[in-house]
Amino acid sequence: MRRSISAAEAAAMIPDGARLMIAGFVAVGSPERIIDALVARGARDLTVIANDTARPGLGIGKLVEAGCVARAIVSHIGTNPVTQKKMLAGELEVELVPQGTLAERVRAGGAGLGGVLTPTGLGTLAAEGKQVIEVEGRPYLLETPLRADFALLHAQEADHEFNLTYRLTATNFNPLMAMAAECVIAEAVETVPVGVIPPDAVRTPGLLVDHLLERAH
Amino acid sequence: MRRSISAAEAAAMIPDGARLMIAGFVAVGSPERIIDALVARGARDLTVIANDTARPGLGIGKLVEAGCVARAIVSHIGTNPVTQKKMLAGELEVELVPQGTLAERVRAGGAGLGGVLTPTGLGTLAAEGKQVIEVEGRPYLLETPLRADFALLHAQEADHEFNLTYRLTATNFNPLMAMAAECVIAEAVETVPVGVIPPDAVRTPGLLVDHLLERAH
Amino acid sequence: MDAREMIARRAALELRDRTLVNLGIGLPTLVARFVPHGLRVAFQSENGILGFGARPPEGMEDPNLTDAGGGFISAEPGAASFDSAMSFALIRGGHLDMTVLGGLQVDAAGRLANWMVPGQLVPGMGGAMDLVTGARRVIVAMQHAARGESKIVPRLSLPPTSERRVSLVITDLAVIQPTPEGLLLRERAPGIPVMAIIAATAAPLIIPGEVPEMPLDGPARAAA
Amino acid sequence: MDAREMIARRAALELRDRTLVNLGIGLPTLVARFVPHGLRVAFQSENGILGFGARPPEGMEDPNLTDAGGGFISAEPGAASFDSAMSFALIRGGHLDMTVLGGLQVDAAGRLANWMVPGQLVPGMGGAMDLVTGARRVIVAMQHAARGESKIVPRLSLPPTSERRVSLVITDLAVIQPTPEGLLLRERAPGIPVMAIIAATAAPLIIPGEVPEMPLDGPARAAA
Repeated sequence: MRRSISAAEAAAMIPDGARLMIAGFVAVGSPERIIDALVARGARDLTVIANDTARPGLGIGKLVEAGCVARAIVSHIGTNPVTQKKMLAGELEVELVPQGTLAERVRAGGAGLGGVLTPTGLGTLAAEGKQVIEVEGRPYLLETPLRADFALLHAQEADHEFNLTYRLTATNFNPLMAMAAECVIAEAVETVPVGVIPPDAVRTPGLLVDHLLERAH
Repeated sequence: MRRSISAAEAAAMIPDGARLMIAGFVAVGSPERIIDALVARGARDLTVIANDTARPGLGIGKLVEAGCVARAIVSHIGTNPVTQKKMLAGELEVELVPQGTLAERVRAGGAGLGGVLTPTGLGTLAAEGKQVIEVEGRPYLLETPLRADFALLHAQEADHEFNLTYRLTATNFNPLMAMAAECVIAEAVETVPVGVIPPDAVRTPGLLVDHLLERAH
Repeated sequence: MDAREMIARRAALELRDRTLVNLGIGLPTLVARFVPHGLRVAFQSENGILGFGARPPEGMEDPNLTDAGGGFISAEPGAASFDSAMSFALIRGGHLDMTVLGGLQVDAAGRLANWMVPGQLVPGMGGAMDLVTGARRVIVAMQHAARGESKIVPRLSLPPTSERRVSLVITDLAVIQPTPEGLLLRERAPGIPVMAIIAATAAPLIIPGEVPEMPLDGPARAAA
Repeated sequence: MDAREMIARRAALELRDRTLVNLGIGLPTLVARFVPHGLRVAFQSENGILGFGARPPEGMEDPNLTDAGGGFISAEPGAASFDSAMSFALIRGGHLDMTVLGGLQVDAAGRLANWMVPGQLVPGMGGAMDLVTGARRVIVAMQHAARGESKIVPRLSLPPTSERRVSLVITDLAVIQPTPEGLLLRERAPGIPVMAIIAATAAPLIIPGEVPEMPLDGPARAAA
């Protein structure tokens, strides 16, 4: 059986300037407790790779409001006017990536692939500065892999060896990001004994998870 | 509720010369009933994309022995001496692909990606005739997507809308191939009502499955 | 019937039985209310579900089950959930029959702009670029004009979402099919004369001999 | 102790706690029998499981649970199963701490050949190319010679499995570490003099001042 850590311990591991992948889709499937601890410790200069920046007061939105984030690599910021304001004011650098491309870039980072060839983004601003590769007569954008120092995950169940499951649309980027970071920190709704999650239901093998947050009080 | 078909009906849909993806790993997770029906109808000139050709008398091995297969795109033929003999005799063309590359090529075919960039195979015979692409200073082989006319799958459960689950190591190429063919035909160990398989347990959504074999007698 | 409902009703007639469909946020979401009777359509939400249903009654919401806008949804029996890579493998791999998206502009080449207004509004493309590039059919459902200006223009002034030509544009005035030759006027809204559509459209239109009124209720639904 | 067991025992000392390890078919499979006491190692099989265990008793086999050679296995509590794409994402993405593979040849550059003998034996590479390219550490476990010929050669005459330099070669005579400067003789089998290893090796070896006998039982196991 492995030992869990507190949210504050997790936040203390993550230095200012770190590059984080944070799972979630408009905060659904985001690790709110780790995020709260990062805000509480006053983290600064973070690069956040995520689907979106959620809403003010919610998920990654809390990090943005608290001024923890210097750079965001995301597909969408339309749900968070604070992000838009900070971006236009030059306080926050935003790199917009098509959502499917973002998913594949994270997957490529975790799977050891050199990149992704996709038709998405050809002929748009998303193609700027990128290589176009022809395969069997058709052009594709070469999109490079993404990796991070930390992946912050929200699971439904974690067993005592940190095998994880996710629930419904809270799954989103969680299993992909679990593969693509040097250090993986997860929080889970439930903690269960080993064996409660059958092998076919494990979505992230516990060996990929470095730290699990202790049960919420 | 959708209607199932017989194995013979499935085999009749698959014309001589067709390009098939057949799931399974040394026949574990292979659709034996569809294979038997193809042998029974005397199919000819098939191209088979699969992990391996199993063993004589087992899975894809039966198709090889019966002379149904003209070409195999596989990662391994070491378990089947008949395949090796036919290959050396020039009766069967074999294209060998590294197993992980095969998996990614099938995935790329199903996911609409233009190909896969992998370090696997660089500096080996697997690199022959292939483009090398440099990404961030490191070389990768460009491996092209694979698609097929038919994917033949073996599932554990199929519900009445053809949602599929797979069991343990019988999963292997099944969910990948389900995405990468024009027509997807599955056989399942169990047939269950809609709703018995919860959304998080569905591995292949029923909308991707064109035909399901009727229950085995 | 207000303009938004009319557009949604017409778009719903493009739905086909046993297909996978993605509806964008806003107006396109309304399409789900007008599925012709007898059709079994599976709606996909790009955040990771196929076969979702309407918002559940208050008190029955699942915080782990939302649409791409973060709103609560339910799941139909037989629904499937998956991660973001699978969700976009479905979209980009040609498994999605149709997407209905809102638009800021469509041009004479049939290209759509719907993800940013430089210097003003930069929500980001979200899944729109993948949807427009990958769905088998792309339906744009939008008002014909915004602030008195035609949204159907000779050439996009806003950044394109994809270089692909969309399949159909449905507005409160007309149904327009982009073709290699240009924008073909297929249908007009009830009571709207062809000349009014031409006048309200900044891009040139190809006008066939007959331009019928757009149907708003398919035969299947009428039979219900 | 026969040569195969000795090689497997020595290879097992390379295992680390709480890591993911893939064992090739044949000799490498034996390594699982000699896991040092107290180490928790998860064995992966590339056909799609992590945390597998020994063959179950007769009558308890699961036809859906086999290793990459098609043989029946069991699963340890906490095992996880997955599809082939995930299996190789683990291998290629750097999540696999170590692979132990058999070899036909290793050359002075530390390159491994283990998947074909042109014109004679073409089993195919299976997962070997991915494993050698992707695992953090690649251990080759093989006999030092075959039919009287050294398998450690100046330059591969057989097609390479990867251009990557392997981490360690363990044979019935020696433990050899390929380095940028050449093959470094690290350990010798019990009772085998250095000169005998040099004589049995076709490739040049770098011989350090001291070449200890290979340990065959780690301290952890001895304490058990």
